[in-house]
Amino acid sequence: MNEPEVAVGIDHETWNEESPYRIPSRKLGMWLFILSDAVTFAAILYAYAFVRLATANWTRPFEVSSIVNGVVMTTVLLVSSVTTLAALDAAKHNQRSRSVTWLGVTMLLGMLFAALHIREWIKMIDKGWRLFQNPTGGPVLFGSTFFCITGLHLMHIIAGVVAIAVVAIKYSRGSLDTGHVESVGLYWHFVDLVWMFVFPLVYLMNAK
Amino acid sequence: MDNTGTSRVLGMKANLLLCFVLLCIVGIEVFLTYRHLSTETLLAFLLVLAFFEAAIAVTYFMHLKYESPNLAWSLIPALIFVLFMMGNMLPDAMRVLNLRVIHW
Amino acid sequence: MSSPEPAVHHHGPPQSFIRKYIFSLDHKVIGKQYYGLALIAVLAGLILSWLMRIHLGWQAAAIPLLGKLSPTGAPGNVMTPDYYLSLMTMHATLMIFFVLTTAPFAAFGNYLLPIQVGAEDMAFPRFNMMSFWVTFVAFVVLILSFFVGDGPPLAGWTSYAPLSSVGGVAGPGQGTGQTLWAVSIAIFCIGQLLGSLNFITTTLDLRTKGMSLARMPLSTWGWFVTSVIALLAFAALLPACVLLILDRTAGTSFFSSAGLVVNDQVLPHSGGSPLLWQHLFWFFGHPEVYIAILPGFGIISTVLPAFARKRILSSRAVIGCMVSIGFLSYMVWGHHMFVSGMNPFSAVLFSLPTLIITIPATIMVLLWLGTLYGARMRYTASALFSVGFISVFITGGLSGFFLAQPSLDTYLHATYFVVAHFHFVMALAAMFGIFAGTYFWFPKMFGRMMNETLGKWHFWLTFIGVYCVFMPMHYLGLAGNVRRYAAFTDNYLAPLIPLHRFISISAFFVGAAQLIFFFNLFWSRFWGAKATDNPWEATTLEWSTTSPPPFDNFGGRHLVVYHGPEEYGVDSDTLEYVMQTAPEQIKTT
Amino acid sequence: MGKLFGVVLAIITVVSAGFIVAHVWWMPVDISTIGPRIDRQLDETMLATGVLFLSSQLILAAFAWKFGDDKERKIKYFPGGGGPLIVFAIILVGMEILVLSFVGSKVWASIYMTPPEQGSLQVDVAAEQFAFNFRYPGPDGKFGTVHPERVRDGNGNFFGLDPENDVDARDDVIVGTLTVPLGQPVALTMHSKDMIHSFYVPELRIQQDIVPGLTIPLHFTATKVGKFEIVCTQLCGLGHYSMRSFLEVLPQDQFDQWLKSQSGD
Ligand code: HEA
Ligand code: HEA
Ligand code: CUA
Ligand SMILES: [Cu+2]
Repeated sequence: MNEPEVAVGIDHETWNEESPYRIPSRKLGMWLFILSDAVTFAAILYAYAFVRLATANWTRPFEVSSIVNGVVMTTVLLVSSVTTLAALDAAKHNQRSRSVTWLGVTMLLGMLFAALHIREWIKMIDKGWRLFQNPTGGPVLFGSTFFCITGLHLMHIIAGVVAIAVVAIKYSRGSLDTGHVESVGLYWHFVDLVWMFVFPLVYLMNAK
Repeated sequence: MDNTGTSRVLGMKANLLLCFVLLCIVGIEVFLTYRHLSTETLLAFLLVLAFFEAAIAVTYFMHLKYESPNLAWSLIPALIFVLFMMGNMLPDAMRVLNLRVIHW
Repeated sequence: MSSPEPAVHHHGPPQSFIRKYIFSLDHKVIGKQYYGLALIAVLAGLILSWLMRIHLGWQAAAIPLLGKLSPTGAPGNVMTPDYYLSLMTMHATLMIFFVLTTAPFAAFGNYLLPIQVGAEDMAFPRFNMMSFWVTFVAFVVLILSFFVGDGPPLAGWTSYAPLSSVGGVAGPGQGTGQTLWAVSIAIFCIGQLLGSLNFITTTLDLRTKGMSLARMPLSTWGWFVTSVIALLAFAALLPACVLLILDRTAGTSFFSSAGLVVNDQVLPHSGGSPLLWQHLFWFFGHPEVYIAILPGFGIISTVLPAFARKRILSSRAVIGCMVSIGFLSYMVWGHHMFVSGMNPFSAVLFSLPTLIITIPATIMVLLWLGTLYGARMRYTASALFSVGFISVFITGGLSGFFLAQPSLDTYLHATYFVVAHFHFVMALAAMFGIFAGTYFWFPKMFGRMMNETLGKWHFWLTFIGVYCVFMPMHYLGLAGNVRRYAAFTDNYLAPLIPLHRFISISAFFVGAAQLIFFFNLFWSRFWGAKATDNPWEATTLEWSTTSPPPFDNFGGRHLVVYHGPEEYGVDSDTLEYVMQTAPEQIKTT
Repeated sequence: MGKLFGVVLAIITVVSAGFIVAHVWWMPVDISTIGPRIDRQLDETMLATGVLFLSSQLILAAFAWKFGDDKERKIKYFPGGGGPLIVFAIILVGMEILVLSFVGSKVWASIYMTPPEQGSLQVDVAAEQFAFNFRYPGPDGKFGTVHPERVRDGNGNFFGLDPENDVDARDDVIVGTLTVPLGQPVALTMHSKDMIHSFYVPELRIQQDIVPGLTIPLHFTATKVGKFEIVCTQLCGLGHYSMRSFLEVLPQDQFDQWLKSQSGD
């Protein structure tokens, strides 16, 4: 047997095979997470499609005010996507504080979204909507699917705000780099992207 | 650490423009919603528009366009395949509707 | 384009006991932890299967101590029918989730995948640690469900709604126990998602110089394909479990329809459909069975050439088969639902891809056989389990061919024919894969050889025994013996009881044979002969380092790979085999 | 070792197949019009897979016997490499799949994808934890309406009928055994009260889950007189194993008499 040839003391690029995607592992990990999370959302949206198709008299309760609220929420989220991009842009130009500011704005917008969302929820709960209850007398599954889908999304928003906060703090201290800003941005765009399906499918399809 | 080739990604102006485009699409969606279309037509329109929005977001906001094409070729077909396969449960939903009895 | 960041080296060798052995970030420790978890789970599952077999052979038998374990489940030490179902549910859940997902995939994959691609660790060591501990929590929750007051869950590993979704009114075991079951599986999904994400990234990003995708060992390919399947499959099971938990605890009715009447009481559910659960579950469930077997394919395709001393016949085709099986596994889940009330037209649509899966499976079997042809097979215990694998996989796969046809499934569904089928492919083929892998890699993992004589005894008793246990189940199924029955005494199945007794006796025998394995494992761990670095004269990277490997796997060296993974029998006289890392060029065909 | 493996595997293979060939344990007689077609499909599949089973296991055994660790022998590669094997597998298995699923789908369609014949005997089935109940429409040919809240197992109102207010319900015949006339098509509409149950009569060669919330149709024609067991094959709780009923096939005249006697009281 021959002694294996050994490469010592050279950096990663020289001793590793090139990744087929040529992106940092963390980013690939984030993409894979997004892929699997997309399947999770898909499964729950398909469950919604299933029960809705299987129900003859589906409820369509949303007033214009809810839709307007939804449009505002969508706008907030879309703008927050752009602010993440701004943060990344600043980070790439090594403007740490500017980047952190933009991340802060993103967080604020995220929290605004969550607040608007929770306000909407509270209004509905006041009207008698529950996971298991339909005050209009229609199929109870409306409430179940609505709260589950939007709740899952809301959880992603909250998790995203926390994640951005962590990244922003650590990034401002210099213990994280641009790559982290980019990864958390990817996640945030994904949450935004999911909303682009949730809004039409859950709100618009149920507008009065 | 920057590997997305700063020069190639869209500048902030373009991003804002895209954001505006996306908002317009949302506007179209809302507009369609109140056009009294049949549920199926509305659904079809909304889905197409939503996929269009998603495509924009993935390509430009998430910079998939600027990554190695391998990445897009691995992720997108996989996701579409899974979404497509999941659709196989829907014929059953129709059957459930048809065979459903009010009482047990 | 700049370089990927070095994702390893996040951590140096830990010093404290806790960081070293418990919350370790080292993939090798995590791999062993998974292995240990699987061992505990398999022992529990095995004992449960014994109890089940006692009850199936001798309904009135008193089982000592069982009454102590569960006074309600076995009053006077005699098992009640519902307790039987609970044991069955636990047996299957433990075996499928906590043995067959953890051992071949998470345990071996964790230990070996990074070494086989020449990496120092996983891409995300922290996620890796979390993956194990999350899985461990899931295990604890599942075990808890076994001891709750209103009885362990009994809805089977498939937990069909509405039995699983309406709560305690459905009968014993459907209270807290069933909730814990769903919680456990949901947690399990998270653990495996973290794991598979890690596996994919490691395989793609951390390969050492020269380790092109085509030069990856087939076992690495097996784990890689498995992790892709797992990433998508568990992502679908997770929301299904969450919805089930909501149905049970928050009063939703995704899986329960209107007008259910239990004990003359109308339940408050309305609107959902039990078929939705079945679809969501099997959308995960079918890929899951390939999650169980694909690592086995990979292990066998790596072990077999090492003992046959020749290259596998067309390793490209083997990779192609694994990938296409992974792909097809998402198109066939409806074959579990042929007679479930599903749209009968869908049955035909699901049947065809199911049948098509047999093509890559057949190709793979033929390639293994072709590899054996003209080999100089060294029949160690590991090699015996590899050829045993081929045999049981053929038998199990062929019964799948019956079930895949809706017109036959209408007779065979929910009979012991199905039980025979999945035990052959899962309990036997996938287990034989684990055994082959254990005998093969134990020297690497623990630095000591396993006892070959005991290993061979283990093989012979197991191999003959399992055919005695599971082959007759085909006959039972053909005779119309329904599965998930706690007793057969007072119906048309009574004449089949002698056959059941034969199966039970064989099962005790097989189970006892496993004790040899457990003994061998623990004895060799401490007192086995010291292993050399490369006892099997194998070629993949793990054999280029010490047994067991140092903390960073290669002692600070970065290997460079020049050859494919299976350069055996290159030239019988001078160069019997070539390590992947051997520098000089040889002719490759 | 390899030789031993070859011998053991050969014995296992032959013995396993022997029990199948000898039909030591086999399907019960078939008593339905579609039974023979299903049996033929099974026989054909059994033949095809049997050949594959025997050949692949015996080849494995032979290779294990022959190609042990013999230092004298040179390693040989499979003649022609993997390519021909792959093509062989695709063609062989592909043909088999095409043939079997073509024939099989037709059988399947004739059971599950065709409506019951005109003039079939209508029987309503209600499955519940752990019993089957059957309902014949009675002389008026109409089933009474079901009211889940009226279900009382104690006084035999398994279907939640309301005979006081519902004329159709008054003459419904409710029994615990499914009695059908010989050679007459029977159309079942099946309901479940609580869990998923399943209707399985091995002799009829059909099995169908009964899903709560749905009306599941199933039809068959019995061709032999006798009494056969109906068993539940879907896990439905602790009494799953004991959930069963009987299918009684009577000649037409006896059946008519039986039905009359039932609706009499
Ligand atoms: C590791 C696990 C595993 C594997 C690999 C498989 C492999 C296959 N399975 Fe199995 N299956 C299960 C685990 C597995 N299954 C489980 C757990 C269940 C039951 C779950 C439950 O209900 O609890 C189940 C149930 C199940 C059903 C539903 C039965 C029912 O409930 O009514 C069906 C139906 O189509 C099926 C089909 C198949 C097929 C066609 C394959 C194919 O992939 C097999 C391919 C292999 C071969 C064909 C053999 C090798 C080839 C040759 C020797 C050469 C030539 C052969 C031919 C030409 C046919 N399986
Ligand atoms: C991996 C899966 C697995 C395994 C190994 C087993 C092993 C066994 N099973 Fe299991 N069984 C299932 C999965 C499995 N089973 C499933 C999914 C069901 C369906 C449940 C349901 O309907 O919901 C089931 C149901 C089931 C039934 C039918 C119950 C019924 O329908 O009423 C029976 C009946 O005899 C049975 C018996 C046995 C026996 C005797 C063994 C064993 O005794 C056989 C001998 C064991 C081995 C040969 C392996 C031992 C391995 C090791 C000792 C070491 C491994 C090393 C590591 C893990 C590191 N099982
Ligand atoms: Cu009813 Cu099992
Ligand atoms: Cu399957």
